[in-house]
Amino acid sequence: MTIDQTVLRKELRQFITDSFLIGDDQVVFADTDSFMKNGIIDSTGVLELTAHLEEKYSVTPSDDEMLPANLDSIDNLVNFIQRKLSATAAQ
Amino acid sequence: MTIDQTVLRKELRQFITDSFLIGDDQVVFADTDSFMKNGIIDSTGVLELTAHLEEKYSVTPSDDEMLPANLDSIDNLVNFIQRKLSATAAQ
Amino acid sequence: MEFTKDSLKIDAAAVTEQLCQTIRTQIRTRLHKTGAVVGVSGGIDSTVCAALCARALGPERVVGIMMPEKDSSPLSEQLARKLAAQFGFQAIKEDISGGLAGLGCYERRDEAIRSVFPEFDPSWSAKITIPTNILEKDTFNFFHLTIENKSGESRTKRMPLAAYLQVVASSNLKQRLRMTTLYYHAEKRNWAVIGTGNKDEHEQGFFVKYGDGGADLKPIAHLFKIQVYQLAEYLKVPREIIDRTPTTDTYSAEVTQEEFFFGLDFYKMDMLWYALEHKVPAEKAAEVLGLTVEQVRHGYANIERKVNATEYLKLPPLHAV
Amino acid sequence: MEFTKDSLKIDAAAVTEQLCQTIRTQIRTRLHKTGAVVGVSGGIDSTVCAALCARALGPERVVGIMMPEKDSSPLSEQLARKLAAQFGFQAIKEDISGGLAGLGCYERRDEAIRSVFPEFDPSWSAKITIPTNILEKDTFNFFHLTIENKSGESRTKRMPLAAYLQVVASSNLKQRLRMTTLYYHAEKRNWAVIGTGNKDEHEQGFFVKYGDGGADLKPIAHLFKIQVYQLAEYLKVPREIIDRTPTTDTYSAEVTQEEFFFGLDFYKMDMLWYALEHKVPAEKAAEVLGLTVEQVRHGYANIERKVNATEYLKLPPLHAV
Repeated sequence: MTIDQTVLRKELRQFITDSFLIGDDQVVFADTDSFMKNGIIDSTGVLELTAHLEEKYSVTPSDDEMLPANLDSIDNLVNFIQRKLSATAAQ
Repeated sequence: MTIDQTVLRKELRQFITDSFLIGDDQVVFADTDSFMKNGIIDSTGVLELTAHLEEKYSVTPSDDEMLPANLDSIDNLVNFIQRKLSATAAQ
Repeated sequence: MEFTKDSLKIDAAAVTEQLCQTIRTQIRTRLHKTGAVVGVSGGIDSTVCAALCARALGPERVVGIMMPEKDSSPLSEQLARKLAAQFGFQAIKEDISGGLAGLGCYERRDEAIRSVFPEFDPSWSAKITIPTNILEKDTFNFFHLTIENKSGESRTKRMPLAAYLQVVASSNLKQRLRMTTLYYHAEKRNWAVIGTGNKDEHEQGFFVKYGDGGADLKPIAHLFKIQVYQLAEYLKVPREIIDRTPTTDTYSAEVTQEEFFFGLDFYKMDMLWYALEHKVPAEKAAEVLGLTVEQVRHGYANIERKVNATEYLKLPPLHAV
Repeated sequence: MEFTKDSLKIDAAAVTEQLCQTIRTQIRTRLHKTGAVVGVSGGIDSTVCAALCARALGPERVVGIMMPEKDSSPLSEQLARKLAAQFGFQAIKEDISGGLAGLGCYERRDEAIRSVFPEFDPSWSAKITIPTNILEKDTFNFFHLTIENKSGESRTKRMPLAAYLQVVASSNLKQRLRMTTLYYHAEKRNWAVIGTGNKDEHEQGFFVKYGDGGADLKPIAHLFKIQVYQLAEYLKVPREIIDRTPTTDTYSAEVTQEEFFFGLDFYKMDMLWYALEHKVPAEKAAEVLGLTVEQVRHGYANIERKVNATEYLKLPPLHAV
């Protein structure tokens, strides 16, 4: 399974807006912005986010993958999800 | 029953110091100073004070006597207690 | 601005919109939560808070918790359910009697009551009241205990300090267990707990520290009680809730908030307080409110004393440096 | 001042005298109370707080409350009684299991545990742990649930969010019922409640809002854990308390505070934190602590992230204006 990057980016942004910004799409953040540093998600929010990845994309970060480099911005998420999905597809 | 004014004044001051100032006799307040306004006693403290008057001097303020003019300084207390005690003695 | 009978009138529509915006922003940006848990008692304050949250966040992000215990009026639950149905949020019932019994609430309270009235047993109900003649004289607060039996007989005595403190300490277990129950539901969902106190309760100290005083946000803590009623009318909450006399919902005998804490009806108290805050001369306030100047002065003194006495309740934990 | 292995050494005698003076003044002048209620768990923090209060106020103005529940270690009560005997204050035992059962604490927690391990029943004990390799990489916190049976068999899984939130929400009932119990004893006497958290717990957010976080004063909230140990030595508290490994005293399986929250031993954490606060370059801290520069950087990042995440826990209730 692969997902178009543009679609993925849009879906993730929508999820962040709905779940953490209570639907307020006036809040501006770039695809490279850290969720944590910009106060969009806190540490419990990271767990909500990984639960969503599991449910929606069947992507489960291993313990070793619970890193800001994988999860803490739209860009990091897109790269991480695509990497995980192509690894699954390659098996 | 009557009590010497000087003794009464001293006893009351000692009770205030022990009970509300936790024994700290460095705190300075005049015989005319309001306990409430000087932060020495709060509204629950007033009830502790009336319980003490009852126990030590058998003086019970009636509902109508629960007034700052009777209870809210050393001077007011001395006058109130002496008035109550002589009223009892006169009966 | 001149002090008139209408000084506490608000533009309820504008206030509602501004409050909804604030609730959204605070929950999201300050608290990082995604919904709201409100204790719904069937009283006017919790009703307005729940209605505001449902409007601000959408009813699917709000849950109302009904927390009766054995001394509660059954009417509270009926009204809370009606409210939830009207505004579309989920209502959950958590009976806290078991928790209270486990902590010895009823036993400890009854022990203190029996120290005053040895004949007291569970067939009697009980309440605490304060003097309500506060406009007539500058009196300290003191407390009467009244017990009533089913045939309507009642007995009243002034409470000795130890009995008073133990009855209050026992009753405060109720507010703290309610806070505890609200946080259970909030933490389970990663939502925020709403405190439902109004300005009267908050600033005069009519709340329990870390009980109903313990919450994440308090949307109406700046509004006078009579302003909360105006929001209730605008939000079209059930009429029976608006018409109900505010009680403490804590004592087995029904006791109004006027008898238990404020000592004055809400309209007079709020207007006097507003006048005091805005430094309205006693003569002017007396004229507008139909009181004597002396009555206004006693009212001012009583409110000032209560406001000054609340510091302890609002202090954050003190640190040693 | 240069950063050395001794940077957190204090003059325990001087600190003790200053703390006693502060406790007296705060209780009297700020809080208008006349004594102190301390929850005594047999842990180092509550022990030092109780000893300080007994010294500051006299033991007759201090009461220590032991609050075991069915998951507590019996050792806690023994140590608390020994402490009370040594310092001369009254110790009162309040078992909170009944209150917890009444609020459904154990049931709600076990329901969440069974959603992860369907085989879980009361013959197993359970605990939650976090990664303890925080010096090795810059990882987010996530949580493992471990269950153990009496034959020593254990099973571990990473917790789904819903299960994690419900276990924590259920366990937090314990801290809130302890706060509630302390206030019962304080309000009955018109005394103050002492919060026993140290700087590590307070500033990294290892406390429950309106649970152990709810108190009138917190005498050691500015002291690093390893400084609290120095006070304990000076105050000559029972040796077994000093030597005991700090646990959460919340989960049925014993879990150290290192495993559950801090992820690092106290000496390294406190020293790293002090270094971070004093802007000690990572190279210098690495040299003093015998760590690599990379490890120091990961430690700094972890502490900073925790400190930043605590705002919610410490916020007073937000108002709308």
